[in-house]
Amino acid sequence: MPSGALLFQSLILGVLLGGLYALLAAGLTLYFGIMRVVMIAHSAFLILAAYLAWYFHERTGLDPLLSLLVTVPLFFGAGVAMQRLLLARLRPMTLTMMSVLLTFSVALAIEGTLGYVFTGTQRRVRLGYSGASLEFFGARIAVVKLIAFLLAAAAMLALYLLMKRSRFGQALRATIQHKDAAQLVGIDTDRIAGYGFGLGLATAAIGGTALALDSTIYPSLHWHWIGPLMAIIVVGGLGSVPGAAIAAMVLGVLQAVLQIPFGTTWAQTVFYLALFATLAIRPQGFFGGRLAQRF
Amino acid sequence: MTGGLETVELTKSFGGVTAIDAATVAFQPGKVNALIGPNGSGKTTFFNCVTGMIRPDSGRVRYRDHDITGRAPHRIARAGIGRSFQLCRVFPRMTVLDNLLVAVRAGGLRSSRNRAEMERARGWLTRVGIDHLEHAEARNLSWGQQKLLELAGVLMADPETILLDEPAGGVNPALIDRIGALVRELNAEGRTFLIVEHNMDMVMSLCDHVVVFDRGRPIAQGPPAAVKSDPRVLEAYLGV
Amino acid sequence: MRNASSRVLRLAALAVGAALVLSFPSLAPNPYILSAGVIIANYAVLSTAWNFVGGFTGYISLGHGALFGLGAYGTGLLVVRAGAPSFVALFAAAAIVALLAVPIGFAALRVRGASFVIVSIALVLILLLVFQSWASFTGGSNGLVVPRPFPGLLRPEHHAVFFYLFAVLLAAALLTWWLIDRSWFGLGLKAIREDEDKAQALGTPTFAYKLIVFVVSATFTALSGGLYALWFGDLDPIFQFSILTGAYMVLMALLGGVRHLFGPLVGALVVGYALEYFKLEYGNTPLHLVATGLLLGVVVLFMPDGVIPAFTSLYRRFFGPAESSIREVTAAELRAPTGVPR
Amino acid sequence: MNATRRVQSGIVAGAVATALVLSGCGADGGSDDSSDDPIVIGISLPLTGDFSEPGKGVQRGYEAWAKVVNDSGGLLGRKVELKILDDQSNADRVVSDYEQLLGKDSVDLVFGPFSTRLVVPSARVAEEYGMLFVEPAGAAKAVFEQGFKNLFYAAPAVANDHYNHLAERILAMPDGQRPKTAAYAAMDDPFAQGTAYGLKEKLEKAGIKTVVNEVYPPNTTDFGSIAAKIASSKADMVVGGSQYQDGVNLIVALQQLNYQPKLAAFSTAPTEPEFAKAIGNKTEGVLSPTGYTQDAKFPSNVEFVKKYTAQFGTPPEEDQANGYTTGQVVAAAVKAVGCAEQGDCQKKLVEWVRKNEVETVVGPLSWDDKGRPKGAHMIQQWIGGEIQIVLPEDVKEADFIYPKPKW
Repeated sequence: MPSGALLFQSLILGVLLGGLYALLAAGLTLYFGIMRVVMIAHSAFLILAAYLAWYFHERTGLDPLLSLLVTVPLFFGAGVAMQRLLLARLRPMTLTMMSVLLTFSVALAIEGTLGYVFTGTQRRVRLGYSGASLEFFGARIAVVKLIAFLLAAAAMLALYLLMKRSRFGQALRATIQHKDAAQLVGIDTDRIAGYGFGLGLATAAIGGTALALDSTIYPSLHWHWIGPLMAIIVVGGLGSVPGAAIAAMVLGVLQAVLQIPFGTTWAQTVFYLALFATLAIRPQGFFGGRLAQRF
Repeated sequence: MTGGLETVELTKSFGGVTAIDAATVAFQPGKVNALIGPNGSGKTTFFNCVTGMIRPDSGRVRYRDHDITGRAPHRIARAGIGRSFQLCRVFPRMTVLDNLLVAVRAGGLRSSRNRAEMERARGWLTRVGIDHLEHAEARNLSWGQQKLLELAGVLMADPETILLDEPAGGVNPALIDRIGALVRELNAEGRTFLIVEHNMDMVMSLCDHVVVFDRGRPIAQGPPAAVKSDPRVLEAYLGV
Repeated sequence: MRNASSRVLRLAALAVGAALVLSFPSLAPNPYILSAGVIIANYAVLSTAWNFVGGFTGYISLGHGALFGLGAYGTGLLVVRAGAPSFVALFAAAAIVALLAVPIGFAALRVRGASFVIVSIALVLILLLVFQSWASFTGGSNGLVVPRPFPGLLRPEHHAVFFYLFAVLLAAALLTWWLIDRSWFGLGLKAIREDEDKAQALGTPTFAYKLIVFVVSATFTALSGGLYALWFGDLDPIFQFSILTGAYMVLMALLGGVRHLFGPLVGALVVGYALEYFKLEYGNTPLHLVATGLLLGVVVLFMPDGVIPAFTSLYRRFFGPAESSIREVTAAELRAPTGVPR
Repeated sequence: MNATRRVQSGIVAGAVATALVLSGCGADGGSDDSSDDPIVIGISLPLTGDFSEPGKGVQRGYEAWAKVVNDSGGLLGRKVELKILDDQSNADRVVSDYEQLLGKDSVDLVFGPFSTRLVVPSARVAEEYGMLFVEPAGAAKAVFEQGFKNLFYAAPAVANDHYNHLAERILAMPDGQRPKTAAYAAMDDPFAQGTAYGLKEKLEKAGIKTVVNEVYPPNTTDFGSIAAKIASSKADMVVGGSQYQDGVNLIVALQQLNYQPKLAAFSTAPTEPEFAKAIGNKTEGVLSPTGYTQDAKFPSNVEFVKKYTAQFGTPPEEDQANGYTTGQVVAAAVKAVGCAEQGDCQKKLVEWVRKNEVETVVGPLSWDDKGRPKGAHMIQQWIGGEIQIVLPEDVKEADFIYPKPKW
């Protein structure tokens, strides 16, 4: 029987982790909403960003957070380019399937390149405040985890405002909900799709930096992330950003709590069980997202 | 002939938008029925509900006095309802002949190179007039040829009732006439038709019974002439 | 007449191919080449098995690595834990995997496209976790050692025997694929690949078809996995349940041409040889990942139909039969007033 | 249609043919062992992938050994030449690597790879080619339970015995101060688990209660929850069955939760040169078993440290030493038996190694019938920012500190 303190501690860890999951899942579900593309390379870019943050820190000795100034615009550009130069070329008929393979191949290429440049060695950013933590109602919150969480939260908020308030956001949501209709009212859906992709990769950049703060990274780490993320976006309802965010929080916390009785490895399976349950019971996902049924 | 295709209180909505709103319609068996209405009046959604492509939220679909609501599309097809798709759909990377053979009620590992069925298929190809393209891949056909191929495919399944979604969509006048003639012949052979069409000339010249849809529900039905002069129809179309 | 001559040629080519395959073990200059041959034969079976789903229905599965792993571990565990004779275990394991494939297929195939791929990948990842964590049964990360079926054999002989076993399995897979390809069932499957709604509207029971062919594919994959376990002897979750295995299957099938009987086989020969070559030349870098990635990307972007159609169309261009005439017809028709309706 | 088919089968036949031809070309005749050409030693190591760091360490050990041997005139008057392949930390590759080395390149001797995961499969290949197989890394119990006849582990002790000295020391404590509860966290890896569970068994027998017992997969990067469990259990001592980075992460996570045990022992990680920096120098009192120390007085070690440092600029660590030791063991056998090629010679080598004791940089080694070395590891402790040997008494550089100061 786990003590209340432990439960509380795990809850907090779960929330902190869930925040990061939420941000990344938001990006992943965004691509799908815009183009019906399952972006396998999302987590590979995440790791790439983490490596850049680490490398930046190693070289300059400055705080890895500063690397965001470079990576975010860089990744945005990469996203636009990727959508325009690669995904736009695929036949609409087989887009969903082929895009999976295409992004998969990108993921492999990134993993291989990282391994070639930085070797397979596990890396970790060394910060003065790595071990520091705050007292919070008897539980302890590591400073680095807190920063990572706040970073993710801020990014989510920014994304939300962008989608709800800006004209671009409206166009984006229109494209997601009904592409043809969007075109009819004069939205250049291709351009929007490109920017949407850039936006998705930007979230990967932020997530990667947050990840680098408090975690070890190695080239093949992205497989460790893509699974849970994909499960999250299905549970949340493919293409629904809020759905993904909610699912991420729920599953993140669930995982952290389940680790108490079952241990780390078994706890990870919660994502996949949720995935299979969703597809068996409610293929369109639990939190909105009408698209899933058809894709 | 009684008990053709009919719907009772059929309703389907996507998110907030109601595509079909408690539509109760009965089509005349053995006749050429038309389903017309302005864009977005729910015609295609109605088709999809009837043929099982989408499951309606409520209401019933009945065919020859059987309730077929929510049945799987292939079972509805086997019950004798064939359909074509808006912006015609064929199997692009299959030969014209195979496109037809798909519709044959046969499964298992026996060879699909069955003489009898192939002859039947050639028969339909000759009938629609693209028999010379037998071995071509469907994707190499022109738009018009694909329209004819799709029709031949539907016929290969030998349905009593045939739903055509915009058969005249985007084809040249000559071909429209050809299709019209074909429909009339087939109807004479006892097949019931339900046609969604924007080309009013075709509707008026071809159809015996017209149902007008607006905002997901029938607002008028009857013989072409009567419907044409119905004020509600004019309002729906012209928004007078 | 042209028909007859071509049949003769086809049979001749097949005979030559078969002869080459059968004589390979005796031609192989050393055990290493022989073992490489076994690996490539294994790839050939896997990609052909994958192609039952990928080629016919057009559903791209990245999760066949999981079925491969299940077949391997199933066989291994039946031998080690239940003391079953090696080849009884092999078929029993395949049967079990076939049964498991039903619920898996049910979850994966009910929804189209994206969700299918996601499930297929998730399958690999979850099985990896399970087989790692359930150490008491699977041996966890200590791995599972599968005893040799023929203890007496020296290593080279061991390789030769298994090369033939894989060859037999490959033949069986090809034969099955060929049977389905020419059957009514196969026609329905191809219709699903081309346009699932349309196929359904014409009366094809698409879900049942997809499920059946998925199970067939799973069975052959599992058999291949089982043979691999008996040949290789050491199973480790990390290497048995690897996404890469599935990726290689896809790459090989696509490269060769998914709509052709021998496509996956050709792909397996090319990719399998390329991997060995890469290992010999650039062994000490992860560049083989980059190469695999780039190759996959190129195939997807520029020849999604694979090399065989590429060659065939080339062949057609020179000795083109009737097809050309159609093109003219279409051209003529296209000039007639058309255009997408609104 | 027919055209298509004909082309297809044509292509297949062609492809098969080319594959055969190409593979044929791939084969170059093995070296015929005339006494003047070098003794080729085949090795596969994880130079990339999960085990690449220790893998490279072992590689340097091997290279250092080869240089030392060649500088002193080689073996049996023949130069030694290392043929090292990369297995990318992948079992399928490690097997085909040794397959290639033995079958294609027909090397004269083989050395083992790194990590238990890879040792077992490769040992079988060697076994089936009848080769002597001395390996620097397969320390886990499982390795010696496969019934290999030709396998020997070239280090003082198998994983489960690494903590023996520490166990004795703890059990020797008076009841008052002896820890009553212990928390264990081990990577799901045969070696790492072996070390932790070796100690666990002994302590449980003596009635020290296990309050946490966690296993985490090798790819784990987030240790928050495990640390939370350990911290909230308030165990008197924590034992980590770790490789390198996971150990660092676990310690950092524990520090984040401000957990202060009386005793903290981790395998491998604390002995790595990067360790102190990696955890922000909060290393005080951390314990770790090691099979090797640069300051050991064994004659061959003095030479090893000197020449290694000269060759690579830094003094050798445990991995390097294990590699070097492997070389020493095989060399001793070759010298004694007087031959080095595939075939019957290997049988003689195996015989010899089984019967004799070998002087190495980690001290005299001898093996039981399963190939297990009969020694134990020393215990090191971080004291004043330096890692020093504290157990066993007779070789200690500093006194064992207990209870452990805060980190």
